[in-house]
Amino acid sequence: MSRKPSLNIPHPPARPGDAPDFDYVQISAAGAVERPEVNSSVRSMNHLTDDLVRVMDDEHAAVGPWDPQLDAGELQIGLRNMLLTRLFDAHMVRMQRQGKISFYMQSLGEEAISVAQAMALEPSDMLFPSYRNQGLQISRGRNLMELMCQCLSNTNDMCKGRQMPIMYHWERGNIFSVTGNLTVNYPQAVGWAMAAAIKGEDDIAAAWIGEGATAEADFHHALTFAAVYQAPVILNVVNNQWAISTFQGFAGGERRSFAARGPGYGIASIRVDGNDFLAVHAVTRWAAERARRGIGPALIEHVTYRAGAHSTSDDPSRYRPKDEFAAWPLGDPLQRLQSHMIRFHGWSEAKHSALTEELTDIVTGSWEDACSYGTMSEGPYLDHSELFEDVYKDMPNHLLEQRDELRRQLEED
Amino acid sequence: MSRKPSLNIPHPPARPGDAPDFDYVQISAAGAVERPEVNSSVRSMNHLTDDLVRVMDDEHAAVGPWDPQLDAGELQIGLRNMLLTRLFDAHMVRMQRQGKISFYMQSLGEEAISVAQAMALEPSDMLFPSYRNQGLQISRGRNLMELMCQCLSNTNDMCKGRQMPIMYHWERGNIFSVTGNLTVNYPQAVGWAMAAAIKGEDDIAAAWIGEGATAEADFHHALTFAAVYQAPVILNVVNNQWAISTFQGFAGGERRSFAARGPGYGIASIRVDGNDFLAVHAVTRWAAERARRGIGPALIEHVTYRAGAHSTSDDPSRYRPKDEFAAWPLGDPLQRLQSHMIRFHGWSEAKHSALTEELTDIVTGSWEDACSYGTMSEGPYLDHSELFEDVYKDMPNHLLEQRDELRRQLEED
Amino acid sequence: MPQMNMIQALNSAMDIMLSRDAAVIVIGEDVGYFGGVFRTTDGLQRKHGEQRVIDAPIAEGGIIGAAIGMGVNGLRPIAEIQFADYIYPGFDQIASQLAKLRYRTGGDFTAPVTIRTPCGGGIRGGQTHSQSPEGLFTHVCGLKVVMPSTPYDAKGLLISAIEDDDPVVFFEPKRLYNGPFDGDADKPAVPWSTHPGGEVPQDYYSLPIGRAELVASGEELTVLCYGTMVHVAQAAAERLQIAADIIDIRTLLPLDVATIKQSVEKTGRCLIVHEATRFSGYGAELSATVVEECFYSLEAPIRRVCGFDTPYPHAFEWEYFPGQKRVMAAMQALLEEG
Amino acid sequence: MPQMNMIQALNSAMDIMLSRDAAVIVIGEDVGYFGGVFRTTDGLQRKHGEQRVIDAPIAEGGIIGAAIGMGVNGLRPIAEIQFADYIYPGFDQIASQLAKLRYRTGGDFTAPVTIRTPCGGGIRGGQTHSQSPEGLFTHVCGLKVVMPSTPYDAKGLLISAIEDDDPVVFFEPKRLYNGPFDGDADKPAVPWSTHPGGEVPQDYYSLPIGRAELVASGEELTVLCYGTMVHVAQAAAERLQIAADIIDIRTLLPLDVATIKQSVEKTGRCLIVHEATRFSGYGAELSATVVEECFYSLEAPIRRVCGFDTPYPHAFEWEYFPGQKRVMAAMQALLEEG
Ligand SMILES: Cc1ncc(C[n+]2csc(CCOP(=O)(O)OP(=O)(O)O)c2C)c(N)n1
Ligand SMILES: Cc1ncc(C[n+]2csc(CCOP(=O)(O)OP(=O)(O)O)c2C)c(N)n1
Ligand SMILES: [Mg+2]
Ligand SMILES: [Mg+2]
Repeated sequence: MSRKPSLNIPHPPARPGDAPDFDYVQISAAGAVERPEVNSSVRSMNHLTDDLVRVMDDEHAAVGPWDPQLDAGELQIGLRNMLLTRLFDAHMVRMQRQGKISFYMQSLGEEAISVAQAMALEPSDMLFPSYRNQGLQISRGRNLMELMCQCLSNTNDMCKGRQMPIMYHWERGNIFSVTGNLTVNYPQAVGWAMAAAIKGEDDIAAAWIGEGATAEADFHHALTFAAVYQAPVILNVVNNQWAISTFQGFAGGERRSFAARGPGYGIASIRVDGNDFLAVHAVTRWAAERARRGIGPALIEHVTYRAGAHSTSDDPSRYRPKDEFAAWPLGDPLQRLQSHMIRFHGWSEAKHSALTEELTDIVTGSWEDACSYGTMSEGPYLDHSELFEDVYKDMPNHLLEQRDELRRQLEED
Repeated sequence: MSRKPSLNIPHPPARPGDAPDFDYVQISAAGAVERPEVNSSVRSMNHLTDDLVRVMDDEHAAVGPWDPQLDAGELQIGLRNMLLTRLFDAHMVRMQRQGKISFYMQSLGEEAISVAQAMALEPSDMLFPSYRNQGLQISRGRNLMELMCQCLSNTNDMCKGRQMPIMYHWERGNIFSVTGNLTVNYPQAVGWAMAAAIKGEDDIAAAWIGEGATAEADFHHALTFAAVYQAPVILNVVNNQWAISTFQGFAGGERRSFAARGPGYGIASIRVDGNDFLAVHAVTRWAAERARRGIGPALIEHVTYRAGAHSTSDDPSRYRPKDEFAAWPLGDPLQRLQSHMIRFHGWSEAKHSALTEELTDIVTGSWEDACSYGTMSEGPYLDHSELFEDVYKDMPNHLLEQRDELRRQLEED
Repeated sequence: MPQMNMIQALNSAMDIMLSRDAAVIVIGEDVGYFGGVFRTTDGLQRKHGEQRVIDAPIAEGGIIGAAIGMGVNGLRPIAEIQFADYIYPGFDQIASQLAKLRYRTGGDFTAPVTIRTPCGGGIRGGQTHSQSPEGLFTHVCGLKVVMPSTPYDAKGLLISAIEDDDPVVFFEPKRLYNGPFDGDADKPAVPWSTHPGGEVPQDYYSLPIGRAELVASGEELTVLCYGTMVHVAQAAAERLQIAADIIDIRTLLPLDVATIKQSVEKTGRCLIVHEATRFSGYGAELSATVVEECFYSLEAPIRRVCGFDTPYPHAFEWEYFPGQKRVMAAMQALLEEG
Repeated sequence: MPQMNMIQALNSAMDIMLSRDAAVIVIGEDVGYFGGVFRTTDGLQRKHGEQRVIDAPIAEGGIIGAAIGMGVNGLRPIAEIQFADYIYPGFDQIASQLAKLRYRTGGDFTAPVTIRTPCGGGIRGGQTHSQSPEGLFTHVCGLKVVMPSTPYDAKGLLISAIEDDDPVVFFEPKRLYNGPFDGDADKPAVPWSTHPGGEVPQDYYSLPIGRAELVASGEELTVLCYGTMVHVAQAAAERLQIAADIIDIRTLLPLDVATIKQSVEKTGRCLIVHEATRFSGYGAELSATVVEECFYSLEAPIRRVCGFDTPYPHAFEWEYFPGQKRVMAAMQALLEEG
């Protein structure tokens, strides 16, 4: 025996006070990774779980086989939705600090993932988001005011006051409900896709979780069921390096990428630069075509960085260097797309400023509209009987009694 | 869209009435698979999850780098324990048919796995068996009579009448308790190994499940924890092609081996001919050395065939051809080792018959001894108060009362 | 009227619903080609196809999770958990997801999943094939919980469960699959053809969820029970010649309080019987409800006869099982009290 | 005597046990470097090392499963589940494995695991950060279930739980972490330094598991409660000037029946209060026990004030929470009845 046994404990490369160090992130050159035909065998694309699909190079040019060849109009939509997501987030974080909402989770630095993926999928595809995918809602054209009403738990809240902020859903928009329980949406998305296949419909499903959440049982359930039934589903892992205070090594990222989990099940799996709008779009379109044509499910790992706190309840300065995001080798997804568009698609700083102004107005206007449906401190308020609705389709006797009990009590007040 | 979507449903190659067909089983030639150094990188041994480590060739010779070079004495111990396991199983199945025990599960055709692995591990290594690993008990020298007493739930039952037959454990022999719940032992074994590492001890843990059980959550939990903490553990998957009535394709074996699940976590993984005593021994010794030296955990898939019914409650003729075992390309593990020993180690049919006779006597003698501690129809019986012991270390009031209630009731009778 | 045992009745319910509604599918371990380890789904895959009667990987959490997604996509899945003892790996998907989906989405998303699972002891299954975990599920709001005691009820209630737009956990007392077991294991087994509950219409019918049934009626005592214990309680009352209201709760959640109240107000004495362990079991809720609703009618304490608070032991199965003797003793004690 | 809030008291208990017994380890999500999302394990990794205060992958089932294996190998793991709402993925390992290991092995194998988990509402956590699932665990024989209501009890009971050779599920009412919350959310928060239960010895001490505590005493009424509700019930009784026995159950399983019996026999009236949903909640077991033990002393029905049978709703938190008003109304009704 060479050494006394001890537990291996993963360590992030830098803690508060240390200089950020992202040497561990394996990065391929833009354009360097080959793009297999969608019907290629899973065995032939193992390398895609180590490589990193990237399209935009250091000069902001789109290069290589994964360039999705989007036109300027499409890019502007993407940029607009990313920017709107960021402004929306910033506003909501401010509102939380001011005590106007109880809680918030921003997606700062990860906007490209939701926005590019929503664009690359069909509107009838069903999305099973995590709590950091507000960009999906925004890209599918959700009225911001409705999201804000949810965060306010007011009379226009689609959740009828029953959920914490950000636990949105959008039935008509084909976006499933966010839940506080990690990873549970994964097998649900697979089941949804199985049902599509059973019914002979060619809609596909997509689901999102964080890299930390891959450790949960439902990750394995989802991959197993997707593989066995070849369900038309895209399973996304957003590897933003952190799960609250724990570094991605605690989910098993120290030795292997998260994409690497897929091939062992026979699932096509790709690691992509999550801050490269074009790469995310291309990879998603590839996986969607694969799933839709019945060739099989796909697992996509998006390599990105959680630029903000985990939530408004979190203080990341306790566990990581303050300036990590600035050192993040894959940059800021919004700036990168902006630079690309300025150089190649007639975008400009001036247009960007104008857009920022326009979107800021939309955000603040939406907030005002939302508040007209009620805030935490001022009504109108939801009727208390909403507390008892929707536990069941029809209210059973014991809930009728409890509702009446509460009503009597409130009338006494 | 080329076709109307539909669910992929795995199909076994043959159903009752069909000719057996094992073309799907990927087999390497004996001696053909390279043996990496134990401290090789996991990445360098990916091929071991597709290849099949085999040592005994068609002429019963031990060939290639995985030959464990066991001497004749060791081989005789192995043969003896395999044969004893088979005779024990056969006896117990008969006893179940005669109504002497309520239930039984045999390991027919899979004896090499438990026996070779027990021999390749240290006695202080902790084993977390499934319900088809009686060979572990036998190889560690367990008195058969004690196993039989468990199956009889009699006064000498180590489980004190509380468990169905075959749910053995052996504390002094470092064999953990078999449980009816699939896969739960997997993270427990990892936790045991983590504790060994924390304490600075160099014992390792090993656990066994069937290929069907890999679909359970605890498979993923175990692999994740083993990978993150680099726990000194060997995780065995016994792929005997069937999980009750479902073919291994329903656990995800249609596209990938079960060993292939490991490398995605960064875990060294090997596929081995589970009916080749020498190969199983060699692979286990390799994995044990790796784990014990702190290099990392290992996953071993043993390719074998469940030659008997799932349990005495099962009737496999409903779902698979009756003659599949005869067509199984990896043969009978006992016959193969016997042939090897006859050809190379001075073993003979005569010696084998004598051994069979000796062991048969041991089995029947043990059964008689076991019955002296009580049978289902004749006492002595366990005291009824055992029903209430060991729920807690000390019996709380409500159980004391329930015990007294039962006692009063039985006294009235 | 055709005779069916409980397995045939359940099979018939699924067969009819698979035929009537293209959205109905069945998924579970060994339910497809093989027809289930208890043969409850026998023949259904042959008749309705592999896309609708689906063998599953051995992952109860995955089965429930996938069933929820199917439900969201318009199907009406019947998920079988092979033994109730193995439902726990699916507990999170059931309690956190299935039960709360309608509520948390303001009614926008729902998953009308039926979970069928065999429960209870009496088949020498030991602690991992004998459990009665129904009480746990009755503490999860958003679920409905059902347990039939006859083939007739099993078919009618299972059809209702499948048609119900809320999730239903449907427990099948496996000791009743083949006959109306009254707790006496020494007696030769009795087939369902000897029992009126074994007369089961061939065609579609449904029974309301939320309604208990008075299976025997009398003035002296009320017995609240369900599943196997209905037959044990009836046998005990007959042996003692007690005139008892025996109420088969049938649907544990929502609970039919009115039927219970009416009876206890009449008899003033109440015995609760279930096979599940006693502490914090469903009997506790029944007792609490009776005290709240009928306190002034009670002439004696409410008594519970339940499984002991230990795992289900293989060798002591009949000591553990709350059989006729324990029920009779409690009945007698109750009648003498107060 | 030093003042501690409940977080500090729990931290002190773990710190002391890590120091006294090399077999004690802590494992859970974010418990190590960060010190826990509620900071309950703050500083423990720095002091006791990474091999003993261990950050875990986000897999509650894996955490419990690994803890069981560690327990079998001679350690005494304290496993933290970040919120009780997230304990369900570990339910199978808890109910099927941890609780039954000693029994099924005839005492040969045991795993002395303590599972700590914050429960309860009142912090705007909505339905996935507010649940009180303790009742479920009290229906699992082989477990012990504890919930303290003060820092003093929290430390003494957690030390006992860690030392206990049986598995203990230890619920921490998170609304009490920083102060003795009496249900009135409009009032400014009160720190533990204002409450005698905030006086906590620096050193080792333990409190017996299986013993309830009479926290106020009176002749008119018995209130059975635990966790946050102890403070709500006390405030309600004070506001109504009712002379009530207020019993803090503290250890839900095993239950201290003697203390309850003594009180209800004296008062003849019993109110049960908990934050968990009512149907099949732990209050049902309390009610059933009281009826069985004290029937002839009861002058009025037993009443329960509990969380409504709905998920915990974000916007209606204070309508949902069983606060002083609902408790007072029930107290008054009970005193007028019978
Ligand atoms: C089942 C469950 N366990 C624990 C938590 C608490 N929790 C919420 S978010 C989180 C970290 C998740 O990290 P990751 O999956 O990487 O997603 P990210 O927040 O980085 O987007 C944890 C532990 C939870 N919500 N659900
Ligand atoms: C959690 C759980 N689910 C279901 C079962 C029922 N069951 C017992 S054995 C078995 C098949 C297991 O097959 P496999 O893992 O391949 O092992 P083998 O029997 O082939 O050795 C099933 C489904 C169980 N025991 N536990
Ligand atoms: Mg993350
Ligand atoms: Mg198998």
